[in-house]
Amino acid sequence: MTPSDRDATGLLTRPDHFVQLVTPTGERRADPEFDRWVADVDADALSRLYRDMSIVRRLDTEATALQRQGELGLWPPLAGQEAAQIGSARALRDDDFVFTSYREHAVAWCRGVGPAELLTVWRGSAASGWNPAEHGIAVPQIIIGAQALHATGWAMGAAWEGSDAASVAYFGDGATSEGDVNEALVFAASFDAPVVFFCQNNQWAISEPVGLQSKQPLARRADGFGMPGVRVDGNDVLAVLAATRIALDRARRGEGPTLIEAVTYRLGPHTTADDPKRYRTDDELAEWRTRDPITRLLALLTSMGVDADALEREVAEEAGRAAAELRAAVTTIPDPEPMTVFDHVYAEPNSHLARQRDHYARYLAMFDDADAAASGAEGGAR
Amino acid sequence: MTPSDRDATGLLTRPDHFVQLVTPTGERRADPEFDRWVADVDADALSRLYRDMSIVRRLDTEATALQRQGELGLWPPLAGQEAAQIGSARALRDDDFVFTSYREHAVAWCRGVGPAELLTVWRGSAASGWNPAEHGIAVPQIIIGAQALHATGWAMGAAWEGSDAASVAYFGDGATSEGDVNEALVFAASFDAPVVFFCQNNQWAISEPVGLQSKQPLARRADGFGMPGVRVDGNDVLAVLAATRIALDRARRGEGPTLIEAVTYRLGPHTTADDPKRYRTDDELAEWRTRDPITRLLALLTSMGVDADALEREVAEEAGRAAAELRAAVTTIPDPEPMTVFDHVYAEPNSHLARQRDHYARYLAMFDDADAAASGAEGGAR
Amino acid sequence: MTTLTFGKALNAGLRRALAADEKVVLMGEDIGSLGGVFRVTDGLKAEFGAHRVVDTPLSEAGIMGTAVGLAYRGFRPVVEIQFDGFIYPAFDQIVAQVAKLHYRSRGNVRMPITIRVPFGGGIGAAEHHSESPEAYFAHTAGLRVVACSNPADAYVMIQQAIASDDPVLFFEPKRRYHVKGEVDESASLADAKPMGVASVVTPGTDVTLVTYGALVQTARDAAIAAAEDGVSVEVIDLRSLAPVDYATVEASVRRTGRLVITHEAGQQGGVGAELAASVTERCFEFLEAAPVRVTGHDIPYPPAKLERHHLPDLDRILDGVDRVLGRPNSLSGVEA
Amino acid sequence: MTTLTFGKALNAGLRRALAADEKVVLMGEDIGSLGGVFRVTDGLKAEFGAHRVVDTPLSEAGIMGTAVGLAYRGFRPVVEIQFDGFIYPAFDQIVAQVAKLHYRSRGNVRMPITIRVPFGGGIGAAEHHSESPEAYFAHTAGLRVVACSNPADAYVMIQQAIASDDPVLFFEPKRRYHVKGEVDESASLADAKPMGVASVVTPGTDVTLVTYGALVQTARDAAIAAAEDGVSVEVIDLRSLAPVDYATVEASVRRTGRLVITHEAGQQGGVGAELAASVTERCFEFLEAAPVRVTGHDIPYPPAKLERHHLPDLDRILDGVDRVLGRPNSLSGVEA
Ligand SMILES: Cc1ncc(C[n+]2csc(CCOP(=O)(O)OP(=O)(O)O)c2C)c(N)n1
Ligand SMILES: Cc1ncc(C[n+]2csc(CCOP(=O)(O)OP(=O)(O)O)c2C)c(N)n1
Ligand SMILES: [Mg+2]
Ligand SMILES: [Mg+2]
Repeated sequence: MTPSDRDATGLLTRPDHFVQLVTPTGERRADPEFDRWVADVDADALSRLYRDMSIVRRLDTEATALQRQGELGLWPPLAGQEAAQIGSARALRDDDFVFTSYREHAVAWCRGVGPAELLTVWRGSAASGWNPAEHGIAVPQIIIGAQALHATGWAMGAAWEGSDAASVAYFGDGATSEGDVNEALVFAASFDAPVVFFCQNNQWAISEPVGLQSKQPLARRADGFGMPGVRVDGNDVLAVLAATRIALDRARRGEGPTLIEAVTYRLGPHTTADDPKRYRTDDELAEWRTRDPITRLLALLTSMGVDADALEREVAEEAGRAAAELRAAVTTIPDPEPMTVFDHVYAEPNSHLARQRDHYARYLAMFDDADAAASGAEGGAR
Repeated sequence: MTPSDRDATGLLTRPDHFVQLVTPTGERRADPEFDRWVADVDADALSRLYRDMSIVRRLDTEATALQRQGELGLWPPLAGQEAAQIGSARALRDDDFVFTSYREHAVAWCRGVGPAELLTVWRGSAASGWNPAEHGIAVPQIIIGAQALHATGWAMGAAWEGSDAASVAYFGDGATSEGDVNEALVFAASFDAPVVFFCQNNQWAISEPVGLQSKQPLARRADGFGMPGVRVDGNDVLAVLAATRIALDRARRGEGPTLIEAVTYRLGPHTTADDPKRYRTDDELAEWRTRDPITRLLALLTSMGVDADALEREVAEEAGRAAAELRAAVTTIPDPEPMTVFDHVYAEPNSHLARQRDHYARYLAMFDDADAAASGAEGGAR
Repeated sequence: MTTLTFGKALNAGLRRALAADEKVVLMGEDIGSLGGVFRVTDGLKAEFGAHRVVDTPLSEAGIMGTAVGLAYRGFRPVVEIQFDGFIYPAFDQIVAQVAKLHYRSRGNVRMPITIRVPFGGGIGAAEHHSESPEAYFAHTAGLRVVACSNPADAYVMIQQAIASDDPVLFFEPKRRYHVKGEVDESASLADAKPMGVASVVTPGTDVTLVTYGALVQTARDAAIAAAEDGVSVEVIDLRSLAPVDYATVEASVRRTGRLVITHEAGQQGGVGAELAASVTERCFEFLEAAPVRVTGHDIPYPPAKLERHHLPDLDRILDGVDRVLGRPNSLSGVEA
Repeated sequence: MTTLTFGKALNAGLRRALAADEKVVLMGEDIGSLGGVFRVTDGLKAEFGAHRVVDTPLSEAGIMGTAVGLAYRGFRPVVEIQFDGFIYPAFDQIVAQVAKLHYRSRGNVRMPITIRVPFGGGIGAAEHHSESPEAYFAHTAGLRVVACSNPADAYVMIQQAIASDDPVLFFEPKRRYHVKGEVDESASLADAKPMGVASVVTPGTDVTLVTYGALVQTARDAAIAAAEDGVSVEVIDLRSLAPVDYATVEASVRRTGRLVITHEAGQQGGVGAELAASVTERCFEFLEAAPVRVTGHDIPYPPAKLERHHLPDLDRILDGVDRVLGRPNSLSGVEA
């Protein structure tokens, strides 16, 4: 196999090749195969991507702050992965469907998920924050890798219905070790399912380096399952956009699944409960900061003649407003009513749960009675 | 990557290449990489392999007959896969350890498992027929793919202990779709475990053709997991022997796992409960019969000047004796005593089970009492 | 009325469900060309095509996980698990996804997935082919669990399960697949008894005997034998294991004051434990004796030649009846 | 005696087990450099090396399956499942392999595998981080299931579990990891109370209150509150869920005549179901009332802000005590 081995869509089938269209210092590198997929992405479009990325980073910082202040129970920061998430999600159509893990806030944002919807689950106020059907994105998935199969099944169904919609499964480098992800590759290949497997290799699975999960570039996993694998600079939004468009195009044309490995880095902790200092060096972090996806895009825009200062200012302002909105939204999320704990376990009436619900209602009513008896006294039934 | 890309051991890392040292008509084909691994295999050694294969085929036929006659509950025939099983198992050392599926009777035979030991489980007389520690082979595994992880764990342990013993995981083409097998590849690569993954691609998983499980040669799965994959003619005992020796050598030298795909064919039904006519054609079967592993080896021996007729006669006689022994052995397998149903659930005393056991003993005793009372009358307590 | 085997009744029910709703898809290993190892899906692929009756790669988690994705897209997948013992690789997808997604999505995503499981022993099979895993699922909130015991119920209940907007574990007693019975293929689903309602299959007055699946027939036979002994046993076929139709069970126990439960699964934490505990809670004042359980032992399913020493049979059930009645029995004189 | 947190007591127990037997290996996700997300294995990799304290790839089935292979080779693997909700991908390897291999090999292969599972809720966690899956394993023949409730027990029981030749599901109440207690690090294992024996942690005469794990402390608090109300509650920490130490439980119930069981897991088919059924079988004549269960609801574990409406707490336990005593309670006047 030679480096020019590409399939009909121009997608690299040599996954060790690392596709980069914009260097860390913001230079545009020509790529004979990928360029045509982003030929329409002019300075305006790039500015919009810059805007997206800047805003989601600001939102991420704000959410982390909200967690530190006790407004959220937990937050898994996305900082560093903006290009991977925005570049891929902006390639999607409304009728496509996305199945994510827990860190893809930027993807949710692209799908139109609002601030309160986004924070609900992390605040612990409800089991989920949005209606998947409304936004074309499933509820977040914490069981590592499970969603890869869901995306595959959805795509199989879409194809059977004759639709040209596609699904995307987002998962991490660690997830590639779970059976579910591998089985998803098997099923997707077998049924030519229109699904894009989008792996954000952010180098770490909590404290475990990607080298513990695999000795090969993860994209190389694809070939053995019978699909193209492509490895892109996940901090290069243009390369990510191109790769995702290529993969989606393949999917829509009935050519089946693609595995994309977006090589990126988690700049923050795994979640707000994590302390990355225990397992990685400051040097490593510093090194990755030089490959920041946002500054590189701004550099590219500057080189294209865009007034970077103005853009930066403008977007910073907008991001500030979005952050304020997020902060405001968190307090609008209603605390759940006690009895809602029983809602939605089943879609149909269930005699056992109805009885249990009734008993708990009676239990709670005791306190009301007691409260009433004590005319407003603190505490419970006793 | 070019066709001459080979790793240090001379193992092909281009898994689409189909290694064959003996053609279906019995011609020896030179292979610059593999030949030296079987340089010692002279006519005598080949005759012994011929003997092995002929005997296990005869035993397999006999076991099928025993099942038809009601002596066994079930039998999964190995016919057609003799070269794959004998060629690989004869490469092993005594201190290696084998984890098989349910069809590897020839492997068990090579490990010194006796006829009664072999049939016990298929007769339904006991949960297993042999002591794994005694023969270096685990109890058969019916849960598809589970044993691949066991072999990997065993190999990790062997390496940690500083031993140069290796393990082999046998599984089928269908098994490659199960999460467990893929996870085994992940773990084995990650820990450089001295394990050989030996996949017998016999073209079918019950009624499902291998094409439903994978669009690629299965050996090609290896590379993405970070290990060499090799595809051999599984009906060519010499090629199988060579490939397994190469893989074992790699393992012993601490270079980690290898995936071998032995391309072969199940000539018989999936099990004695199966009717392959429902899902495959006579033509396909006829085609594969021309690639029979045993006749090809006899042809090779003939071309080497061995008196094939004499060998055939001699081995047929021996096989006949082995079959008679098998038939005799089946009736020596004791029917289990009722109360043994409780044996070996736990290694240590268990109060709950002891009580349940006691209650059942009392229950059974009622019948003895009743029998005694009726002085030998048929039937139970009532 | 047609006379059909259990297996053919299921086949007829599946055919009707496939015809009634194009969102119904069957998935599983060997269910297409082969028609399933028990032939329950025989002919359905030929009739409805490879996108409605889908042979899948060999992976239970894969089947279940893709079924979840299909449900996300509005399909009603009917999944076949080839044998009871092969459901465990799919356990995570069942308990963490199928069972929970309606709750986790606040009712926005429905999981109308039917999981067909041939279950139980008595067929002299190899390891992992005779399991009774129903208690795992009955303990899992978000699932419904049913077991059918005869062709007529099988035909109706499989359609009800598929029509249910909740996920249903559908247990089929494999050793009864060849039993024949009358099936009314013309009856409308709307008139059928809901699958959540239990059936009193043998009326009686002295002892309530509750069971499901393959043991329903054994229990009925036991009731006949007991009657010869002057004991009137009421046999209830539970049909739904989660939720349980306690109205029917309670009404019976209030009359009889005595409850025997029998199932093939082990005793410890089996479905019978919940039944005994719940009935005791609800009917304590009516109970003349502690509920008695006649179950498989708490052992891995034994080899074929020992399975008759594991599975409850007519004699063991009658011994249980004797125990609940305080008549001479295997534990007479034993300290509780 | 040293004062240690629950987590540090486990750490000390693991250290001692690692030092005592070189065949003991710890395996899990993030247990090495990070010392586990709860720091239970903190420092052990540095002390014993990467072949004794093994960070594994991210796959629970992988961990469990390789542990089986290690056991085949004579190792005693101690597996950490990071959170309760992540045990299900390993379910097949646990129930079909770990639990059964001793039986399937006729005693020739031992599976001395300890499976550590931080379990239960009350920490305001995200989905899948607060599960109580113990009943699944208590229903599985071939496994032993224990839960510890305090640092002293944790220290001893983890060593006992590792020393056991049977596989042990070892449940650690994660919300108690930071609770401190006295631990006797010098005591010999041989003198310690066997892990199969229950503890009467608060003696009493009116009601027997049985629980395990995190709720032991809540139950003790409830006993104190009840005492103020003139009710004497005997609290039993079950410690072993399979097998259950019925000798201790029965002795208590025979004295009190009244049993309350509480656990975080759902009621339907929970460990409490078996306890209620078994105690009823064994002590029917002594029971003044039906055993009462105070459990989590039969729902998926709810979001953090609702968990206090799911988990049994002091008030709910006291209401259960009132129910079993026939004192005014939440269900007063409700038809059973
Ligand atoms: C089945 C399962 N096992 C373990 C965990 C605990 N866990 C949460 S995140 C994580 C690491 C995931 O790493 P990766 O897939 O690389 O995604 P990332 O967090 O880097 O985005 C682990 C082990 C889990 N959520 N699910
Ligand atoms: C987990 C699991 N699922 C399903 C089965 C049922 N089953 C038994 S053999 C088999 C096909 C296996 O095919 P393959 O792996 O190619 O091995 P072969 O039988 O061809 O040797 C299936 C589906 C099983 N034993 N275990
Ligand atoms: Mg990662
Ligand atoms: Mg096969």
